[in-house]
Amino acid sequence: MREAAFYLAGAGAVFFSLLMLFQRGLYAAAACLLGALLQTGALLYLAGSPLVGFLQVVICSGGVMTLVVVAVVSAPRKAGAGGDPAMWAAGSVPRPLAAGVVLFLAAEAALAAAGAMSSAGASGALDARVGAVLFGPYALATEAAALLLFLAALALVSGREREAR
Amino acid sequence: MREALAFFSAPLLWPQLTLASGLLCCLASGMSRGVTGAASRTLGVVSLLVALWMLLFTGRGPGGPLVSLDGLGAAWQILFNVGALPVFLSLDEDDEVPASLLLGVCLGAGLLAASASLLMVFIGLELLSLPAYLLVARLPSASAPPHEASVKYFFSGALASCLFLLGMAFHYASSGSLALAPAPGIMGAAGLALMGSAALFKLGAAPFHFWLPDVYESSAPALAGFLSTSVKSAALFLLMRLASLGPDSALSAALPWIGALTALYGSLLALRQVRLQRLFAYSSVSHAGIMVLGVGAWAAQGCDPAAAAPLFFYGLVYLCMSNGAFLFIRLSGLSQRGDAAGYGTMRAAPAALFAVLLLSLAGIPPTGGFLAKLLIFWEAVKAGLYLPVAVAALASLVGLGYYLGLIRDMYFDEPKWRSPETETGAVPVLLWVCAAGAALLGVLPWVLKSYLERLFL
Amino acid sequence: MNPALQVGLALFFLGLACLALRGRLLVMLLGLELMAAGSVVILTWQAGVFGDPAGLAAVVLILAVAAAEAVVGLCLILRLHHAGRSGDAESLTALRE
Amino acid sequence: MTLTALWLVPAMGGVLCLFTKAETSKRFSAAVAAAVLGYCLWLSVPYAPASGGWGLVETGPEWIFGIRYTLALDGLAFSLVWLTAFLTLVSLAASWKGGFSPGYWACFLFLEASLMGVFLSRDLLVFYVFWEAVLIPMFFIIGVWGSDGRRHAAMKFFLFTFFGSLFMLVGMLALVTARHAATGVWTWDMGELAGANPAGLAGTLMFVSFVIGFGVKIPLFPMHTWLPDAHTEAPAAGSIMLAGVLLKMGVYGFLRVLIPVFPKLCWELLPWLGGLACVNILYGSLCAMQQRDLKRLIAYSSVAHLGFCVLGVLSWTPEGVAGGSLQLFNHGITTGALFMMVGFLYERTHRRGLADFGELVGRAPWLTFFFGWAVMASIGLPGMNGFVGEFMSLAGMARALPVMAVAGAAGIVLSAAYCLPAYQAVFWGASGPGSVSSKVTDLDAREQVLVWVLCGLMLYIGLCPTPFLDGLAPSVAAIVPYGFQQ
Amino acid sequence: MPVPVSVHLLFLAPAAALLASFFLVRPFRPRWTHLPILLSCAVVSGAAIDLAAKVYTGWSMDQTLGLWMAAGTWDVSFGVRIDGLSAAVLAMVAVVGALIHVYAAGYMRSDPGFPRFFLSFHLFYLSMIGMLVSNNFVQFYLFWEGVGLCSFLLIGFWTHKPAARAASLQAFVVNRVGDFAFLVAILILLKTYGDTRFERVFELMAYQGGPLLALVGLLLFTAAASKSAQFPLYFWLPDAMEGPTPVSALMHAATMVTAGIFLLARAWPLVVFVPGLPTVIAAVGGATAVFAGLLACGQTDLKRILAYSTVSHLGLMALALGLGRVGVAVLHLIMHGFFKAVLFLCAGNIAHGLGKSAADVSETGGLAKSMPVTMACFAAGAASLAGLWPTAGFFSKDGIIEAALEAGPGWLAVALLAAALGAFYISRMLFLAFFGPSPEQHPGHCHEAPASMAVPAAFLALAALSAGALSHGIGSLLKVGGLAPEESLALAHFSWPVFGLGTAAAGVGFGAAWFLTLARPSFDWDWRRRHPGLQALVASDFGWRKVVALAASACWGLAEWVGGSLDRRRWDGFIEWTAPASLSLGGCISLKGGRLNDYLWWILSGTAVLMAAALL
Repeated sequence: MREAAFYLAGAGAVFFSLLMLFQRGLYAAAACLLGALLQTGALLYLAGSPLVGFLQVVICSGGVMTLVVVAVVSAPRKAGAGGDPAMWAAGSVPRPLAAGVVLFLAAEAALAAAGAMSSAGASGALDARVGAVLFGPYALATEAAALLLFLAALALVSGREREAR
Repeated sequence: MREALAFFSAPLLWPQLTLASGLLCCLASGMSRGVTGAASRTLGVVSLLVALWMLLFTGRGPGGPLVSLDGLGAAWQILFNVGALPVFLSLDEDDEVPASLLLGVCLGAGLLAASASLLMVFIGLELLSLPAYLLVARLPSASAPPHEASVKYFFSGALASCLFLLGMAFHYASSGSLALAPAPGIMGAAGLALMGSAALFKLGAAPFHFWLPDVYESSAPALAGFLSTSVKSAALFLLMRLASLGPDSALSAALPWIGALTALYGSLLALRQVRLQRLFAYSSVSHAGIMVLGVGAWAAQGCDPAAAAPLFFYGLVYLCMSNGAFLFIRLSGLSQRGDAAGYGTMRAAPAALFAVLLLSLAGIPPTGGFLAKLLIFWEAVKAGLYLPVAVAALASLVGLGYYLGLIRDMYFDEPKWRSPETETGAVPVLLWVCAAGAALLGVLPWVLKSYLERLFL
Repeated sequence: MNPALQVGLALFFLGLACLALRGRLLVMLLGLELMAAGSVVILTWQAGVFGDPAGLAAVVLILAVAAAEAVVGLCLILRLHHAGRSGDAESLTALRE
Repeated sequence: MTLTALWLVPAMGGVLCLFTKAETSKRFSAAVAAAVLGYCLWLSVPYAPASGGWGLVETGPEWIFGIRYTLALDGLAFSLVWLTAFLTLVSLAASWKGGFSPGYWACFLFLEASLMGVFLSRDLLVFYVFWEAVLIPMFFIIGVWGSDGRRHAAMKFFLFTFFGSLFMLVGMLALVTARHAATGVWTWDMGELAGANPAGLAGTLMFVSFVIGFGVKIPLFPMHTWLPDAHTEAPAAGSIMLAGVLLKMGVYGFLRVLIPVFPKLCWELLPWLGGLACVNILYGSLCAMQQRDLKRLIAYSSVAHLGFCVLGVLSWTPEGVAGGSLQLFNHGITTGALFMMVGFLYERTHRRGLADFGELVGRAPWLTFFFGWAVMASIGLPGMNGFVGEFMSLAGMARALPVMAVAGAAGIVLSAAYCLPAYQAVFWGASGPGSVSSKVTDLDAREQVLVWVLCGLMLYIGLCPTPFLDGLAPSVAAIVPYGFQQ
Repeated sequence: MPVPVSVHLLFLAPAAALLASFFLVRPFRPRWTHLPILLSCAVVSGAAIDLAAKVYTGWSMDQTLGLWMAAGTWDVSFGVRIDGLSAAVLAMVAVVGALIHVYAAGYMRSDPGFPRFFLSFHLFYLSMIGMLVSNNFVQFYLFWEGVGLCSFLLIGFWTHKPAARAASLQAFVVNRVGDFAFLVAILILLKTYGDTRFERVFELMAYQGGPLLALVGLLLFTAAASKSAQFPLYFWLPDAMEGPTPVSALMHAATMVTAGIFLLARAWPLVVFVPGLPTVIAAVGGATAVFAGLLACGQTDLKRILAYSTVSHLGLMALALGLGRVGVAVLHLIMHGFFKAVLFLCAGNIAHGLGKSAADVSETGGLAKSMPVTMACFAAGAASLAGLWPTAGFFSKDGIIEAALEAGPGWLAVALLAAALGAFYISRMLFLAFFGPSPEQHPGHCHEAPASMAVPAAFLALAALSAGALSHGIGSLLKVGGLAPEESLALAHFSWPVFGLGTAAAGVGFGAAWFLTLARPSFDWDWRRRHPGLQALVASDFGWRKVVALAASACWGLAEWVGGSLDRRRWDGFIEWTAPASLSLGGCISLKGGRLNDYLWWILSGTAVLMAAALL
């Protein structure tokens, strides 16, 4: 049952991703991403970790929301003199596409070769121990990640400030 | 909680803690109005020096699931911190942000060096990269188109991060742990390859390097020097760590060839460059190739930490050479290759120092660049990698074309313009130090040798 | 067959396609988010498989880091906009051979 | 310090030169060069053959990874050390009136220092370091103070020779590593590597890489094309050093490294190497016949003459090795003198073409006389130094591979065919419409003294080479046993 | 064994004279440069005669005096060998050379290059003497080349004359071809026997033979042919007339061209050891004698007539050698030295008298009146050359004819033809120069030579007439300490048939000359005008000079191609091309456009390759 739900959510995520890939508009693409990320949250939930699922929804969806807002605010109102920006990157697609396909096939091959892994999800009991890990042995990493976020924020702020000057 | 505190009380991370405190102090100093950029720079230099000094007292061994410090990690921290000194000393920004970001990069590199887990590696890598993207945007060179380089840098780097993340996931899926330990099976190999490409990206090996010339060209010279030394040694360290996860993996087997071809590619491209900073960017690609070749040779011989001395020495010499070259660009104000014409007759001392650096970069004895290259080649020959060595040797021949070409322009041509008066202060002194380092490291490595031996154990 | 791996990989490569094939920087940034999400799905599932809270903790931190990355990317794109340039990747060709 | 001083003193002198004024630096550099020469002569007294042979060794502590700073002086090295010291002084004196900057004088001292190092070092890596260091001052000498094509020539010189050195470097690494695999010891010492005889494809490749490394310097055909350009564009004193000493490094490498380390391959591949040397002689001579520029002509003649040295050295007979080694010295003296005199002409007229002169016999009898003298030494006229070296080399080769000796001897005919027409054109012939002969004045006292010394040496060695051969004898005796036993 | 003072003097006197002239006299009194040199000539002549006298009494020496070069057990030394052969030739060379020195002092008096001339001249003399007394091949080679060097300096002495420069170059290069052969021969001998002393080499050769001796013999003969102007390599000698006349005299009579014959005489044990080689030498010699004799008849320049005559006589010497009569050859060498010297001096006197450096027959004629002494001397020399009894030439030519007679009718015909030709061209020259003048001739004003020139000529004329008296003495002298077998050193015994044949040949030649020159005075000019083809044939030495010119230009063409096209354009061009090539290679592999998507895709491609490698 859970597996079916997982597949369903997975299908949803992939669907939204595909949708995003082929959306021309920025807002629409962002909305699709939001959908995909929400589905991912569900996936994570179904994978046995409601906490992470929740965080995914909060952080990433929140992040994406921010993105959308910021994009609305900052993106040039009108397209530049060069006209509407092209949807696809120009250039020779086949060569890079081949690289991507090879990469994908290789990853798939790796998966197939390692396919014997159990597909059983875990219980929610893990979530309870995550906190202990995060602020126990992983405290250092947590600190570092926090510092990183701090620096990123600093970048955002100082950048605005500087440009304001 | 006690566990966490034990962690901080362990002496393994004292240098990193110093840097982090320095970083926080820097940020704090930004809050108060009266404090200038000079203070933050001083703070940065002091924390770097203190961190270096503390390296003497750091212990060795594991410190929990995330941290472990071995001789290699300790040694490489020297590279990160020393490599960062010139940029601090030659910065002339008036606020605290660049200094904070620089310290952030150093901290990230330091964490990378002391990590025992891929998670820590990832965080360290990001802590290293994100400030670097911002720095490129923040400290552009005079002629750079605004922000283009930083965006390119960001997207390339983010792709590499994601690849690293996927590799990490594969590694985890294969071994059930994020510890820096070999992962079994084909998934492990795939994960290693993915993470390896991220490391090669940071190092600027072909074909992962295309961002690099753009970024170095449009960064302030001192920053380019920093990126090509501290950041690059961190990437080198990462690559070594990854290679030691699978000394007989496909990644390790590919490294010598990637390195040799990168060296050749970088040299061939550098030959064509007109803008000096871009030229040195490609030269840096070429040198990265030699480093990758060295890692390949090191891996082929079983990744013995004590045998990493040639790589460390290369990093050390390259630190002097690259920082020196970019400092010279900063000092002389030359931007085009043609501007160098007759510089030797106009400004004798900087030109002579630059010539020494160029000879060292080209690997001409008796400079340090020669000995570093020799040691790498030697390791490769020991590993039986004759063909890659031959290709890399060819690359140094091509490299000679532009290094010598610059000397030729400086000394053999008549000056076409009047160079501005060179500034006084820290930059000329640093240039002297770098040139002296590049020259003397070729002659006096045994001074280092005993110290290195102690360090690596 | 491991469903999480399949889904995660699919998300990752769709994000990759978005990053590499789309022309607008913001959409590319979205693709990056998707890639991170794909990896996270794999990690989370495997943490569950192994019953490893440390894995989950790692995922949490990775999420944070990914967010920081997104912030930085956004910041850079914003600056680009402020400098009066379009958000089109194709327009970033001033630096070239 | 006895031997270290030989390179350290000029090196320090060079550094000091850089910080002095032009006139002072000139005198100072000459003083340093004279002191070094005096020191060389003084060294030769206690270590003269009569008092029990040569063998001054100086060893430092191990540097890193089996590399050890080791210097030694034996007869072979001494002849070249002496040549270096002597020709440096000659070069400095020959450019006395050129009005050069301190860098010029410093470069010559640096050049002397690195050349001394090459000839003295017994450690392969130290040897290589000095070997490459030679390029730097020479690069500047050609590039800064050369004639019109100097930029190009300097680059070509450096790149071309560096190309060869890279091969040698890789070969050295492979050799040392192979030696370690065989014996378990890391050593770069030439003495300990002697007789290593690496076998198989790897051995052959190492051998070839050494041959390329040394061959570029000699220069062995087909690696010779840097030489005409470099010689032509270098200032006169630079050409003296280039032809007089730098080319000797290659053959010296053959003697010091190639033959002791790869005796078997040397013998097996003798037809190839000797063949190349013969091509050198014939091809170099043919090229020289066609030249219209005096310096280019002498440069190609160097290509031919060095072929004799290689033939002799490879013959592995006492007379061949001794002759080849002596010929190194001889060629330095002779070609040095020729380049110096072309330099005198160039100084006066800024021309070097054969067609630019004529009828100098009346205007500059001394120059005509000495140039003829040196030309005769150069074409191997018996009684002059060139004959002794070439004859002994060929005699040695005749014992090893007679066909090669015949091909080498054919160079004797050709040498007359390229040297004498040029000599006639410049000194005897009618001066054409564009001739600058009227600007040529005869040698002044300083120039005459220089040329007298060189020409006197030519005759002295030609008639009485035994003191030189005696000095070389122990080194020759040490090299020959590696070789094929007759 | 103590070395006689005379031997030391042979070297020391010229060396000291050269040094003294160069350093002490020339800088202060350039006109006196010749004084120490003339003194040295006197001393050397005295020493040579003293040595000859010593040898005549049975004394000989072969001694190593000092080491030249050595390595290991290998060495080459300086040494002296004085035996009959060297003493005889030495005495002739020393005396004739000394007389020519005296002559040159007069002849070159007013030349601005007087000191240079005299120093080179004396060095020439010294080289020849050193060569004659060498005891090993290498030392022989040293002086042999020294002779070549001096010939280069002296033939081209008048550097302002293009022909002189070309001739000196040609002489040196052709000689170098011979030197090459000589050197290779020495190398082979050294390789085979490990020694170069004549005595030792011949001893070992006789004892153990040797694989390459035939080659050595042939090479030595090639060397001799180049120096002694035998057929294929003779052409430099007539051209060498561009030098001052004393040089020609010295070169033809005493110092240079005899060296080759002397070498063959020296190496006779080796030459005779090679089956067939003597016949080859005889054939080449005979061919040369006739060939050059014919050409001499067609020359118009006085000195060129004499030059071709020298070639012809050298051919005769080679013929005698080849027929196994070393003694006869050497005797002819000596006699030829006397009469050829006087002939050249007379030719020089004529040119000098006319105030020119060379004289053509059209500028002479009827000089008998104005130059009686010269005419007398010339006639003496001519008689000797023609081999009239009892002049010097008779004795040696007699021996050659006898040898030819013994060898067979073919050889005899050649010898007689050469003798008749000799008589013809020398008589023709005598008539054209001193009789007449014919209507075609326009002699300028002429005066008799000064005493310094006339006296040496007179002395030599006397010798040319009377040296035959010495022939018996020379015969016994040659046998002292010789390396060659006794019988080869034997001279001719007087016999009527030989006398008759020789005299008849000379008579025919003389008669023909009288008939064609005095009886029909314009014949010489007529046939040239009427048969330009024949004239061209003579001018090009029956076409041989064209072949030589073709070969020379082929050599230069090869050099042009190698040096210009192959080396410079192709090979060096290729090397230079690598620089632009690597630049454009860099251009080919660079990523143009600077587009972010390309960067990303390249990263992906790299990763894909790595992944693929990891999985495969």
